[in-house]
Amino acid sequence: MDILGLYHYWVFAVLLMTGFYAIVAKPNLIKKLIGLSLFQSAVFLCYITFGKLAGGTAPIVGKGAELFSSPLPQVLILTAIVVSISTTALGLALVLRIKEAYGSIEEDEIQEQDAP
Amino acid sequence: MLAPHLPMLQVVVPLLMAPFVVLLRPRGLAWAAATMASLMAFAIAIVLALSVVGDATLTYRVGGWMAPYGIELRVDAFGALLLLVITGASSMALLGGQRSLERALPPTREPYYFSAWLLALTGFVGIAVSADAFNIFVFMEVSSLASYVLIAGGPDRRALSAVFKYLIMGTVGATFYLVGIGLVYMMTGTLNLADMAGRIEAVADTRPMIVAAGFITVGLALKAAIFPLHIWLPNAYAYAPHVTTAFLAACATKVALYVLLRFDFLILQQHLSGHAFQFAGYLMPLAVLGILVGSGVAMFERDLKRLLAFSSVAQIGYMLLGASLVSVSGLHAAILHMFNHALAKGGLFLAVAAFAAVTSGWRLEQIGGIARTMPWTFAAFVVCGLSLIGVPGTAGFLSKWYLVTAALEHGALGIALVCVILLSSLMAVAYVWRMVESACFAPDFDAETDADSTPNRDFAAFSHLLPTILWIVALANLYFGLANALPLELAKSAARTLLGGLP
Amino acid sequence: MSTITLLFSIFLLTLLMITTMAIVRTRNLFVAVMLMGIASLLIAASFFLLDAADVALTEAAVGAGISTVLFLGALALTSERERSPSSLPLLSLGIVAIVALIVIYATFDQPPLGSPSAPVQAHLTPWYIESTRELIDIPNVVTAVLASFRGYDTLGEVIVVFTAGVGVLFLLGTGASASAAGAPLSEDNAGLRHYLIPRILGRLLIPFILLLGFYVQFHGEYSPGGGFQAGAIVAASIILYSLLEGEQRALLVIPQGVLLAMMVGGVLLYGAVGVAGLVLGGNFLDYSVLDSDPVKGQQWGILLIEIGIGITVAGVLISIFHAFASRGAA
Amino acid sequence: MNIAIDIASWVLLTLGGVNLLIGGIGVLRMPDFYTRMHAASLTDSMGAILVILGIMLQAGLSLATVKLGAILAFLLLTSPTAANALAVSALLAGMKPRTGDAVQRTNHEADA
Amino acid sequence: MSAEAAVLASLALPLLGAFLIALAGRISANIREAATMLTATGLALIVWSLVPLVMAGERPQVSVAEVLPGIELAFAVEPLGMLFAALASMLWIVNSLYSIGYMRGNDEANQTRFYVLFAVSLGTTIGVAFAANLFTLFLFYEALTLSTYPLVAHKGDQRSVASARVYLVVLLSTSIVLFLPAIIWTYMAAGSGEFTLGGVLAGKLEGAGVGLLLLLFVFGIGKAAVMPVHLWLPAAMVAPTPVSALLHAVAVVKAGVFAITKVVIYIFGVQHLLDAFVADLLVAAAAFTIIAASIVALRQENLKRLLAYSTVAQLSYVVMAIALLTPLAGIGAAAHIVAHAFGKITLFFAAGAIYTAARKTELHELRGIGRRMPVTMSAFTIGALSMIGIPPTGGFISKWYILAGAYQADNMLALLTIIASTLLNAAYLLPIIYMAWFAHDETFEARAHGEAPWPAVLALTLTAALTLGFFVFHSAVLALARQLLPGF
Repeated sequence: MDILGLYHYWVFAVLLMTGFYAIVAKPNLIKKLIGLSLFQSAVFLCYITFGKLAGGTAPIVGKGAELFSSPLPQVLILTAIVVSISTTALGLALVLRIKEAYGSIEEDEIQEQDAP
Repeated sequence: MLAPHLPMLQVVVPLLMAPFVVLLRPRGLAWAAATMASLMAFAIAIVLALSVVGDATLTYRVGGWMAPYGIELRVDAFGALLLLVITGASSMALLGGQRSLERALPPTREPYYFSAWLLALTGFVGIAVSADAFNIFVFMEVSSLASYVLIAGGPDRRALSAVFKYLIMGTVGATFYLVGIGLVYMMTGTLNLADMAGRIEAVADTRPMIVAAGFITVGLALKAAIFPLHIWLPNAYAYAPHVTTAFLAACATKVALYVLLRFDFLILQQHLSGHAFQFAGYLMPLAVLGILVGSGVAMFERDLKRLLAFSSVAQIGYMLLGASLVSVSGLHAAILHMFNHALAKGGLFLAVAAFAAVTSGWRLEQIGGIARTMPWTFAAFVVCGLSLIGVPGTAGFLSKWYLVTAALEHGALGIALVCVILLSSLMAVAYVWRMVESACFAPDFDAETDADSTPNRDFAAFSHLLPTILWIVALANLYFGLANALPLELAKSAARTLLGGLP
Repeated sequence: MSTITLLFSIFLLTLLMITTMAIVRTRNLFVAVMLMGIASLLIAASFFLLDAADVALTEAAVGAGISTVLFLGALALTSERERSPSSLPLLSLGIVAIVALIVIYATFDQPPLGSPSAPVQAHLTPWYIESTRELIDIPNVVTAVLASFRGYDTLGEVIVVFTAGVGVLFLLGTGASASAAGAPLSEDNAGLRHYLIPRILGRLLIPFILLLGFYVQFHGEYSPGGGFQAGAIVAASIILYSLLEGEQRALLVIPQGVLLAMMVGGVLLYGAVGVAGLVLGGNFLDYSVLDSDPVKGQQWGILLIEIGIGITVAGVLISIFHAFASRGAA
Repeated sequence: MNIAIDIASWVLLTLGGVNLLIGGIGVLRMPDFYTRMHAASLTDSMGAILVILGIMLQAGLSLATVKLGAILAFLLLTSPTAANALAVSALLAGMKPRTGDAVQRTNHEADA
Repeated sequence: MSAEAAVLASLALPLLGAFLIALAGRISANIREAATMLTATGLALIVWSLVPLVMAGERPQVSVAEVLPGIELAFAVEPLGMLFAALASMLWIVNSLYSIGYMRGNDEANQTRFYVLFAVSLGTTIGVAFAANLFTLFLFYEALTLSTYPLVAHKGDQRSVASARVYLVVLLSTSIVLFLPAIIWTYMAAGSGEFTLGGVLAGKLEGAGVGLLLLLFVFGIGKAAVMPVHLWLPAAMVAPTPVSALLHAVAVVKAGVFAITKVVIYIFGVQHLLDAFVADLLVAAAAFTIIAASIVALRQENLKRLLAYSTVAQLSYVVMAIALLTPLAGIGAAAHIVAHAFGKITLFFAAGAIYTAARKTELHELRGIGRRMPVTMSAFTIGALSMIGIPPTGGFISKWYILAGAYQADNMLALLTIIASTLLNAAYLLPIIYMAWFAHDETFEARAHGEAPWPAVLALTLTAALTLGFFVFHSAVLALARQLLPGF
């Protein structure tokens, strides 16, 4: 059971949870969005690690190399990256509107203003 | 000529209309185009539903590639029923909501709103039709982003903070789902649902599979607002524009529940030993808690829309309860309740949209005397309320009937479940009647005295389209209460396919 | 995977972990955004080491480039410092630790990194590589899978970008409406106009960046690249131009109407290619019917939809930037 | 013959590495903004040149060398400009460079 | 017109009438009243046209829609249903006449809504009468609750809304929590809820289950007002008198008792219950209700609440008679449904007339009212006598048969209860009659008042005549009741 082989997945786990912690614990809305994008980029790392083949090269045929890493996870992650950036862009637009409406982007201050 | 391409056209029609709608600047044109697209999608859904009756399933290979390699669409009974719910809710909400939307949105931003509406419709329909795990994730993101935009459209500033919370929890849920299918992909090597089901047996070590099942269930529970993870739902539905809530309340959470059931029953339960017991063990207490807490809070809620939102949490608990019985009759009840609840809740929120045109707000004391000023709308509101409670003769009653019969098959546990169901339908009677009573007998509420409400008693703004739509929904509630061959048949064959494994 | 590159990637990933911890801990949001740029670069590097060239390019262009610009744009309009401390840190730390342990617990049964026996390598990959050479005959398998085999995913994903664009324009209003379109070009305050050196150099560099963008766009079949990366690079160059020359002039170069047309046009182009496949007798998004020779048809299809993606992504990212920038000016 | 090239490239690479290291330490040690800027720009210019030349020697006459040349040209153009823009905006933002007399004056003010 | 068409017509007519009344209401009050009377008489004619057919032994059957596989919306006319429907439709005519007088007399608000809902309630009552299976019965049973709720909350003031809420909560909760599970249990155990002679559950449900299911049914059907679930009836007295008269004396309460009777005869089957010895539970519950309700009636000050508690007691007579499971008691139960209907509706009409004419509701105000309102008070007296069961009135017939039935089943508890309750009836009714006729009239000259408006008085006399008439011409009712016998 070579530790080195699984190291990538442990980094994935740590990254996932750092992002998740930022989302859960940090009241600042922008810090939450940063945590969210970290959370998603951890998943990208996990997918790409699936696709890696020992001794393989990037799946571009024709350069003489025979062993290729799997292209499928890479395609999925191309899509996921753009999904992540779209969500971040929308989140930031919301943060701007919240800043204009409430004058603050700290979650607890917003809740105070909302409490009836 | 188009028949074989119908599953694809179901998604392509709203998808290609959405960008087109953004360009339609003149007022009202965007709404017309969106409604036309939604009605076309509804027509396709009906044709699909009719062609699927009798355990047939339609498959479609996108791009012409074979199943596990390319992406495949699959419409079975369960999918067809959900398609009917989604497109129906969207068409009714759009048809009825023009006037109320015109008041809620600034004219320059109307095309964007309707484009987002069509994108949400595309997302939901895309999920219902797709048979590829990652494809479901992509369309789940499309529908989520679009519904954030729809909810944030309203004049109320509290909608913004509610949508932000929904965005965070929704994205976390979707990413959990992504991690789940990632682990399953790693162990089975495929993304196609049918292929995945076939290959799970061969997987020797079950640890990643159990963790994957955990991630998928938690992720989809977040999206489906199942009990402990439903915190985003009440605010998001309460402060959104009324028409958005009418649309999303009827189908947003059901789509996530649909994916959860398909994943769990078709793939995980068939091949992971003991998973059926795990699924029932974890989700049944959550369902029961969801029912009791949802109805309980709804009984004491002052804000009309938050009250209905909490009742949605309870109704989702019903569906989950039916599903967690892990029997054909249980599933049958859950799926049927998806259909009936969409009818009832969609009608109620449309009625709230009609009331809001005249009343100054939607707290209970603000809708006093509405029964006299708008008798027809109020009557439809009562009919939909009765269907929510499950009074016989309405659609809600049938799903309650099947749920109780399904529960009774489980002996002592069944009796307890029946008591929960009956207790919560009593609570439903309580909160529906609180609304009806304050609407009928509370003294006429004059807006001047209430500080923060905005008096907008402009009768002129009140179009006659909304009451007619409302009555169509109310009559549908009654019709499907007495003669509901189509949804019944679809739900039954859906339950059989889910438990019988992939055909 | 030779041990040296494995060690190097482990070094990179450890660095990454430290950077993310730093991001979460700092109270100054500006520092956090900068660190995010670094983290995204580290991830792009480790992607490259894991043989994912396309993804590395995208992560660099989109992750490091565009998202940093967006975050800075948002920070400019809100506060740079995080005021209140984290709420109930210990409880959330506990939950997070538990979930992390669960994930690590799951990793023990997983096939180790790069093992050839893993199902991922055995099941679909050989077919994709084989049929790309035979049916589509382009070197970059990733572009083939992205555009043709799983073209429907990519269509969905272009729709996600389009939704984000519609959403941001809906929430923040279009750039043009906010700043008075007709106002005379005020020379003094726009951009870094009185910074001589950056403007000169910018004027020199922007054409080359655009050239690189188009290269990546049209060379996607042969080397890593494609619609998304190209769109991001083109958007980066336009954003650089508007930073240097001021937002009004950038709007003059690409007015709001054109941006909207780009957003809508790209998606409709993609949809049109799909529908063309439908009309010509194949299934939706089946490119082999586009031309007499199916292989040529596939190549045509891929080329066209890559252009569609490029246009949409560029249009969306630039209009999002304008929406953020105009919010500041208004 | 290629041993000589290898040795040359190794020398260049190690020199470049050392340069980068010095730059890094410089950023940490320097007291205020402008001095740190100076240390950072050191790595950008000298360090980059040495490292890339070393790699070009390794790659020999091939397309990669041309690409490396383009990267080198790009780096040489952009990093000084970035440093300049950073410095000018810092000055505009009102950050005072810590000149010699400034040190006494701040002490003086502190006493006053 | 074939029998099946007549059954459907009798269901559709009231709803159509309601629509007509709503339209007529917009034009003018007189047309609306005319429309009500027209619908009432039309319904009575259709329903009565079925009587000879049923007397001849025909059982018209019609199925409307197949709601669930194996469960359909179906109607069948059998003797008890015929009896109940005929009674309700006939008394609706009289009640409409009375309401015209009462409504005009008290110039109540939004009368159109009142008449429309009245017609709808009657339609659902006919639906309950003709239901062919448990599902249809439950459907119309719930519809009856919902359509009578607005009638109870007619005045719209705080008090009526509060008591209407009690009315609704008790009825809806008992039906959802007890009646619905009982139905589902029956469908599960017997496979079908069709009303078949000899009982559906015979042989399919044994042991304690039968007793539990019977109790579920009895307490589930809140409308029969067996003791713990009777609270809604006094609360409903806040409604205008025509509502209390027809609905809470004839239609709604009888629907409850009628449902229990059908369940006992057609679901359990008399023979099956006899073997299971659970009927005694029912007798005990009914007996307790009779005694307790009569005692509470003694202490009542308000006239209408007194009549309400007397109704609770009288209803349990029918329940007890059925629970005795003997042929004579069965006939007695059917006769009592009719006798009590005539008697109680007369009493309520009288109470309403007194309220309209003199605005008096409390007993102590009724001193010497006989001299001022001779016709009303004489009708009141006839009604009271019928309640007690003194010969010239219909009440005597039904009590006689119930006593005979009790003797036939030699059930001592039943015998004692009937005798004791007769005494109690006399105790709380005779003082009112004595006070009305012989006590000194203390009302001041200024507030002298005569009789109530003529339509009310006319309706009063009609029902009083019917009470007396039933004593003489009870053969038709008994013939119908005898057709139930094969069930015993």
